[in-house]
Amino acid sequence: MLLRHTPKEITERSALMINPAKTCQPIGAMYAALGIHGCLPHSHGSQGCCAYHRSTLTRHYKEPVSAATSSFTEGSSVFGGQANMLQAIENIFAVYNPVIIAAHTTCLSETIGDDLKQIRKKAITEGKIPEGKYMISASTPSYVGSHVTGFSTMVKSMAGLAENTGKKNGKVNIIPGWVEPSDMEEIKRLTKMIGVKTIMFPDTSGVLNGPLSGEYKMFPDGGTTVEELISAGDSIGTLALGEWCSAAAARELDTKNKVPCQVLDMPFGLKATDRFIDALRIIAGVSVPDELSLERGQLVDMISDMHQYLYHKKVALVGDPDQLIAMTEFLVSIDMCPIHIVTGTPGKEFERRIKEITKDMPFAVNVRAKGDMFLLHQWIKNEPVDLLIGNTYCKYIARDEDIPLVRWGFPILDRQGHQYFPTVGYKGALRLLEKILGVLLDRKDRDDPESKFELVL
Amino acid sequence: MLLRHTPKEITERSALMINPAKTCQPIGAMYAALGIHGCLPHSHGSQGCCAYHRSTLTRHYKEPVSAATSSFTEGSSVFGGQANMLQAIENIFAVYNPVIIAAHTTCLSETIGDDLKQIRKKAITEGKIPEGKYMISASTPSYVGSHVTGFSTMVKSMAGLAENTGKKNGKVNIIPGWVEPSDMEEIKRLTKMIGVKTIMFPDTSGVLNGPLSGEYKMFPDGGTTVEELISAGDSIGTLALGEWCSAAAARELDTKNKVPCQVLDMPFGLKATDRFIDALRIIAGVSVPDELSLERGQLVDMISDMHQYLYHKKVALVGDPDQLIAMTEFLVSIDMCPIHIVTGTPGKEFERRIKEITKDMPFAVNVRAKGDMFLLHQWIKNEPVDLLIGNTYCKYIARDEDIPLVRWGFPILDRQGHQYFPTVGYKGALRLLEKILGVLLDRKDRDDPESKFELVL
Amino acid sequence: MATTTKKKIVQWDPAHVKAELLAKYPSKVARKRSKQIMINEALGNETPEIMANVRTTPGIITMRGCTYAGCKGVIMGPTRDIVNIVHGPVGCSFFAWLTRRNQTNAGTDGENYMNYCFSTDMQDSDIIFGGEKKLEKAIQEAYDLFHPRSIAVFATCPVGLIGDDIHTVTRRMKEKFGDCNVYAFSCEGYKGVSQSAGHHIANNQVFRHIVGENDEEKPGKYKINLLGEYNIGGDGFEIDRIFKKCGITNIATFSGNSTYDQFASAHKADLSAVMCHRSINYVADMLETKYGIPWIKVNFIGADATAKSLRKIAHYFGDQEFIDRVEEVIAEEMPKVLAVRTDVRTRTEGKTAMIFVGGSRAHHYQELFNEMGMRVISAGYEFGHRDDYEGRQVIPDLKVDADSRNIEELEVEADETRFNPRKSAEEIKALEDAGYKFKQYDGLAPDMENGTLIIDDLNQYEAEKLVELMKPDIFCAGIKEKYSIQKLGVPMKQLHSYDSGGPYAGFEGAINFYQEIDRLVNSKVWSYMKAPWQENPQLSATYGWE
Amino acid sequence: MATTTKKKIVQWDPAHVKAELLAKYPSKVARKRSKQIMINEALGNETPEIMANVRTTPGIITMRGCTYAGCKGVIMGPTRDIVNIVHGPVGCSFFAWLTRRNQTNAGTDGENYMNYCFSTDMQDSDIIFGGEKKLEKAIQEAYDLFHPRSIAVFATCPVGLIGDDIHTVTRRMKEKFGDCNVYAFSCEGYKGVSQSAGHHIANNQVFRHIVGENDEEKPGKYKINLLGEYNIGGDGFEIDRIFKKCGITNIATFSGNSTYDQFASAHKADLSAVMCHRSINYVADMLETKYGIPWIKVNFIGADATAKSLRKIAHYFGDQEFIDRVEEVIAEEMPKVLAVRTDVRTRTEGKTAMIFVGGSRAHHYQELFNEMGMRVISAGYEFGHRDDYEGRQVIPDLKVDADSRNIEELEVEADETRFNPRKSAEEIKALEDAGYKFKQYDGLAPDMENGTLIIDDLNQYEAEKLVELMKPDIFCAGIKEKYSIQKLGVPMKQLHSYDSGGPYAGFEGAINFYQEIDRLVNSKVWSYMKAPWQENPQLSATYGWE
Repeated sequence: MLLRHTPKEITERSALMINPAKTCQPIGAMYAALGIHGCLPHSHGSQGCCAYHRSTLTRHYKEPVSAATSSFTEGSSVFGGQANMLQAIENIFAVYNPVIIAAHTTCLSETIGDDLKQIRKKAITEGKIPEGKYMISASTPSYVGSHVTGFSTMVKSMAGLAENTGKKNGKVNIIPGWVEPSDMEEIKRLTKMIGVKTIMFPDTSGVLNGPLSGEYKMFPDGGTTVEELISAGDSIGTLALGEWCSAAAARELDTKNKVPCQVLDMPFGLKATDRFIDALRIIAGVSVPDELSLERGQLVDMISDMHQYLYHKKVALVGDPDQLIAMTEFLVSIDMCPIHIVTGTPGKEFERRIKEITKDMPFAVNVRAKGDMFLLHQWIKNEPVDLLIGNTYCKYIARDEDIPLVRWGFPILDRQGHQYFPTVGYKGALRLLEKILGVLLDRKDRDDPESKFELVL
Repeated sequence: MLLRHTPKEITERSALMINPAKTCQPIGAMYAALGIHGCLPHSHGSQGCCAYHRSTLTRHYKEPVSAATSSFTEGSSVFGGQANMLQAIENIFAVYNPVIIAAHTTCLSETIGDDLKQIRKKAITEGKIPEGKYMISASTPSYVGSHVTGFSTMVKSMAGLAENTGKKNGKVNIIPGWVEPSDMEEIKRLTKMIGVKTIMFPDTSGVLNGPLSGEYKMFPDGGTTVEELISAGDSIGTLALGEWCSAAAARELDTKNKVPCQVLDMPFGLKATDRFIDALRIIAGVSVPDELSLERGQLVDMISDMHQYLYHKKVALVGDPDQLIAMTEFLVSIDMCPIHIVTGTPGKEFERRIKEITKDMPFAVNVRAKGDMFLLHQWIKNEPVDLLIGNTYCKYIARDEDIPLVRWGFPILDRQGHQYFPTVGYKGALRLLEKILGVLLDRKDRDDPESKFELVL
Repeated sequence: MATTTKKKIVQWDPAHVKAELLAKYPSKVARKRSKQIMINEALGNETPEIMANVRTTPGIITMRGCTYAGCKGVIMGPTRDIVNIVHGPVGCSFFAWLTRRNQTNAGTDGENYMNYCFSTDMQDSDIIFGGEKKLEKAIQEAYDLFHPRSIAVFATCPVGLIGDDIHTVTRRMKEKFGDCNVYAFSCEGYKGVSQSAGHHIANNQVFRHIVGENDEEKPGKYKINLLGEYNIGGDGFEIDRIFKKCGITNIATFSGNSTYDQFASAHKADLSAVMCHRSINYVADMLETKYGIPWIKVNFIGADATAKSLRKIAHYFGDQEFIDRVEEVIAEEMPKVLAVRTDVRTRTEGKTAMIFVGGSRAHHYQELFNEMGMRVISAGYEFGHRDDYEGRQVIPDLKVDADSRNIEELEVEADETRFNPRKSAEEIKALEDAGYKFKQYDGLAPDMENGTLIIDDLNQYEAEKLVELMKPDIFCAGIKEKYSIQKLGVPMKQLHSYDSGGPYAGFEGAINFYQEIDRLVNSKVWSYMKAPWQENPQLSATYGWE
Repeated sequence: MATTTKKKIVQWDPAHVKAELLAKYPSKVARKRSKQIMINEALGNETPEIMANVRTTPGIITMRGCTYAGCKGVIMGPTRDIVNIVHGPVGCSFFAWLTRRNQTNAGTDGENYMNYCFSTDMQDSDIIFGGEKKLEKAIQEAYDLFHPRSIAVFATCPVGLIGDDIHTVTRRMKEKFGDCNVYAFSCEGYKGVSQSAGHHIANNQVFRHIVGENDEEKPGKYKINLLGEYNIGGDGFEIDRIFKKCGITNIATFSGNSTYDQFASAHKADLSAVMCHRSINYVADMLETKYGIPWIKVNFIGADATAKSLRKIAHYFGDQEFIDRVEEVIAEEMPKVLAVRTDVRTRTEGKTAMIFVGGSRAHHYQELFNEMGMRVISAGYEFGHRDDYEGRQVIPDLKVDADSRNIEELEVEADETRFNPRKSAEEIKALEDAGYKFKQYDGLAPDMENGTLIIDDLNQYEAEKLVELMKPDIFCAGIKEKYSIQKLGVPMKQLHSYDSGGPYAGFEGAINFYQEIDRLVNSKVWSYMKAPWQENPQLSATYGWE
């Protein structure tokens, strides 16, 4: 057994986290920052943070991930990191010449009380930020919230760039939340189909799913431009996808720039996508193109065609709140039964949403915010499931307990596809269905007795 | 064992085919016919043929497949099926009112010498084919060629509708060959991206991947219109994808309508897609949009990222000639080694192409046209492979020999996705890569000793 | 409980529905179809006449298959240790390859050719110069590779037309091999009007070439044959489980998961129990005529029907000990069945169904729907004959037409050495006087409500209309019909191959079926037909920004 | 063969390359970097001086990690039976979770915590009110759940800043448990200038808290410790295979696939063999000072180097029988190595490589490339010190700066009871006179060609420039660098975690490495960079219709 020391019997733990279902804020801030065109993320702390975040994002995307660090030394930890940060700003613009630096703090710089906003002001007055270049910052102490919080905070800082010219731009801001580059591309395809002009931020498509063409672009072609971020203040409204990932930025635009917003679930699965599309067409005042209704119908068709393999199958889920809420709704909507659901990100509201979505399920649900994968594993040992959905770390549970696994979430370190094929929208839901059915039917083909081995499924 | 009676020792067989790698012409003709908008395929033979073809296509697509039959009786087999056919034509237009009937023969009607062209003439003179309605026919004796031949023959009959007005329409005819509806959709996306106006036939997209919406359209919205088929005679050129599936129709247009043609391999994999796109942009006289070069670059990127899991892996392939030629080239191009390759469709040229593509491979290749899956299985027993690619029937070999299987080809009766997600083009190749890597890495995760179990792949 | 649903009033006017079905047809077609669409007025045994087992009209999209399908696919397909070589172009064999879900297990002898597909893959040269040589070679190659107990050859359309003498070839090979029984079936697709002719051709040859070949005594106290059970989705496995529990020895199943030897020993049984009346009743007759084995109609579809059939078998043998054992088994099995039934019924009560399959399934499955409190509002057979609708009493006056004339009827007589009436005339009479019914089948009509529609050889156009007009909660037919029905938002259950489910026979089967139908009629997916913007297309004036 | 390649003339002017690398920097940065970029002129032992082990300039995208990574990730991570609790916010523990490919097997005792990740998941309240209570509780919870032999605690940045006294907490818990050794590492990320400080902190604590804890005699005739081998991709498994074959007993590996007890018994070995000089040479010194165990530098990367190292170990012990056995093993292993080498060399001869990793790997792996006939044209360390470049002779004049000052240096002296010089001064001298070298390491520079570039703490910008200017056939570094290099069309091999391969140590490892490099430099994919329309954009006039 890979996780040979995990006992079935569950004992309460209040201090020791084992096999976390979350990581810390800064990596979220870094991922978000990569969604701005020409942006160099900067980690204000020791070298290690930056190295770890870059490594993890690189393993997840198999793409280069550039980010700078303040390279704190013991000295700077005592006397403050301002000098390092100012030096970094100077070197970054001299050597890498980004359009914008998106800096975030770490537990280190937060603990010693460094204030990036103030340092930025100093840099500006000292002329360390060249004409037409930008810097934004986010306070992302690792000991608060999770990687999701860090993402949300950095996205909120992007909203900070928004300005009001007094003239509306007729566009809708879309804040997609922490989804894959392929998902962001898909959201753009959908909005384009419906005919809504949008400003989407962040946008990592074209940044973290780049080509191999013999040239290395430190700043790839993709990403939301600073101009778009500035213009976001003139948009007619904002659709924020995901309370945890995107609501803060949307509300910032609402209060700061008077851009009204609506917070929706992330468009994973049939119903959440329905709500997203319906919201879009109402904003745009257009009718949904048949082409899109067709994609929806194809999804419904596949659900009906394969329903017998999904019906009342038990599922264990681990991931981040916004994603899990939408996924849980999707699974319930296709008559599957998500019975164990864990996120590492704190928030009671999460448990409330999940309980509400699963209330009519034939089985009771175990749900835990601020849980860990050790607990999830113990739940599974006590009530086995037919399917496990989560990040790569789930493979250790999947192999020990012999459970089919669909990799979904962050990080995925051992499979490819998430960069290129979306799971949002109707087509994305089709892909999720294909993956779920794939592992369930592979298992059936593996385990059926020879006399019941099926040609047609 | 599922195939418990298959011996490792190979003995030559000249009369008994076991576990065929092909089926008969009529089903190909029926599938092709479904790619015409408003078309009702018609099987001129006994009821059984039609029932079998509809059932198989239905199981493959999980969609309704309508087709009529002449319902031969013993009497008609003796006295000829003309009366049945004429009656059928009358009833079909009365009850189902299609735009066009695409009739094909069977071994029965061919053996007794029924001539559909002549029957069609008679129907016209007798006014059984209403104004503005059409009928085409194909001679598809089951005892010649294979389902591929039947497909090709019916597509050629479509070309028969083409007319010359003397004025070119500025379009390019694209004959995609026997690919999935999703593939045809993808080919349209690619041509549109490049900016080439096309007439593609047949086109089963929107026909065999329809929505579930509460209404049943016997004739779905998709398919090439008869008007387009007629206009194909005015096109500036024809690109035929696949020598076996599409060349005949292309050459028919060339000789009959003086529309020049070029026969390319089916665009599966990097190189074949390169040739297809290059041909298109040259015809259109445009430069390829960066968007498409990006898709290509993403494919190359993923090949390089995951190359270590592909390198020198042995593969067994079974399917149809055009598909296998392109797939073999793709596998060789990513440093995999297809060592056993079988098609059921006759044609020495197939073996020549395969040998040429695999000539620099580190292992010798076993290739057989007019082979069967029994032989493939025996080859595998004698030289095991790391991967098997083929239709659903391969699962019996895969389970017995414990080989990872990627389902690709026709028919796929036990998995979903082929209707919705293309495998042609660069994105399609990405999907193929994802699937190949998926099964190879699942196997690695299953078999690695615990001490070598990998988090990051 | 079933009665309560019976009381419900039918919501539509059957005459109107019938008229609607016929409206669009050319008059000639309409005339014919009107005879095949019967508004049920069954009262006891008087049933109005229906036209059945007649040609399908060319061009009308039928559910039917061909004679080859009935012979190779249905009857011989399920037999596991015979190498079935299809003589013809590759298609016929390919399409019948593993597509019917008739399950087999290799058993102790380890013989199982179920997963293989054998064909002579006829080429044009064979059509021109004849295929006998190739067939002979193919048989030889099969023999050399597998040394099977038996090899069967099936003719496809061209074989009959070019005149290959497959019976001579097979006889010659049988003699040559000595240890392998080889025989052929002239089941060309163009024969007859449906699969039904194929069943007949298959069963005749089985009776002629195999039955009676093994005279070894078989152990067992209560020995029966189970006729017309094809082990779709494991039905036969469940029935055998129950038989075993009851102490019944099943000598031969025709033909689910059967072996050559089972057929060869069928004459050793003391009773023939007939499931699918359509496909095999004549074999039951022949077994009685030639060997003196009486037969009864049984039905293991439906838990109550299963109990009834078991009792009927027990009473035939008459031993109190056996009768008691059967009662014990029923008492043991029924509680879990009833538990599930009661639960499921809360969700299925009063819902409506349509069944268009087979043979006998369109009749048998009404048992299960009734057990769930569901009403079958229309039904019919794909390849039934009048007696399957109206009962065996009509058999004498069935007319033989051009299509049925050439389907061989075996002439059998009592076997000189082996005829042995299992019950004396007196015993038979005594049982009958006590209300016991031998070789009786009343057909489907009497079991259906008045005013329901009974339709023979339903076609795609009529199916769609029926669903539109009568809006059933579930529709049962075959794979070809499945998705056109479901596109209308009505769940469709295959009752040929069961889609992916089963077994549905016996007690376990009833539970499976209840749950499967519950799943289908209550799946959330049927509520997703329309998108929000389709349900209310108008744009809400006040768009709810936060 | 290696010599032949040595002869080749370098294609570029190193001074020009160096100038190019510095051109874009602000003058302050340029000044500093120019001291860390050395044009090699190594002749024997005179090497020009390089600046190393100094701070990375803020804002310059470095390959380096932090002290915590060096302590927890590199040194303690590979030990399988110690529960490693990271005290801090969740990230530090999460990111070090299974990402280094240091393999372990649970062995007979079945203890293996490698796949687990333990964290105190510090929250803001802990930062404000202190985290000692939570740490104590976490240790208790770990003990109650697993009852491990030992629990280690690692400090992350905030811990030092808020002043949690982790050493007191661990001491208290150790005393409380009695049967579980608990200790802590003050490896806050901001300490030192790279992972190197973390190695030091880790090794000091291992030496202080574990080494010498178990005085049981260990069986074995030729007992050694293997220092600085981390079993990446199974390197240690391969080395142990060879040791076993030679009859060498490996008492303790620091720290690949190691156990608590191995560390505790390290003082029972008779020789310390040092692989990674950088991360552990000081432990070798301490083992000698305190217990009298001499040490030698070895290298098992490269088949020839492996043979050389085995002979060196054999000669230390001096038994002819042992020396012969080692020769047998080498004779047994080399043929397959040479067979593969010869084949692969036909495709790799003359190709060029760059290596920027580690510690010592940037040096060791040159052995393997040389064996393949490949030339290393530029190399450097990520966290090396001057002695790793120039040799141990420079150690005395290394300056201690603000960053290194606070990295503890243990003061050790001979253990009163257990100090036991394994060789007498005379024996040592005799060996040395015979050319035997104890605790000697000459560094990387002497082994590199003149005119090659040796660069310390290479950063992303310089890496890209180097590849542009010198166009190597392969580049070796870590995961962060992998894809930016490959985007340029140059294959990139990770030599920290080996990507997915390994083992590369020993004889089997050499074969694996030859084949892996062969695969990388000869993969077809590098020829696909450009599409046909990019290779010849002009439209061919005559479009080839058939």
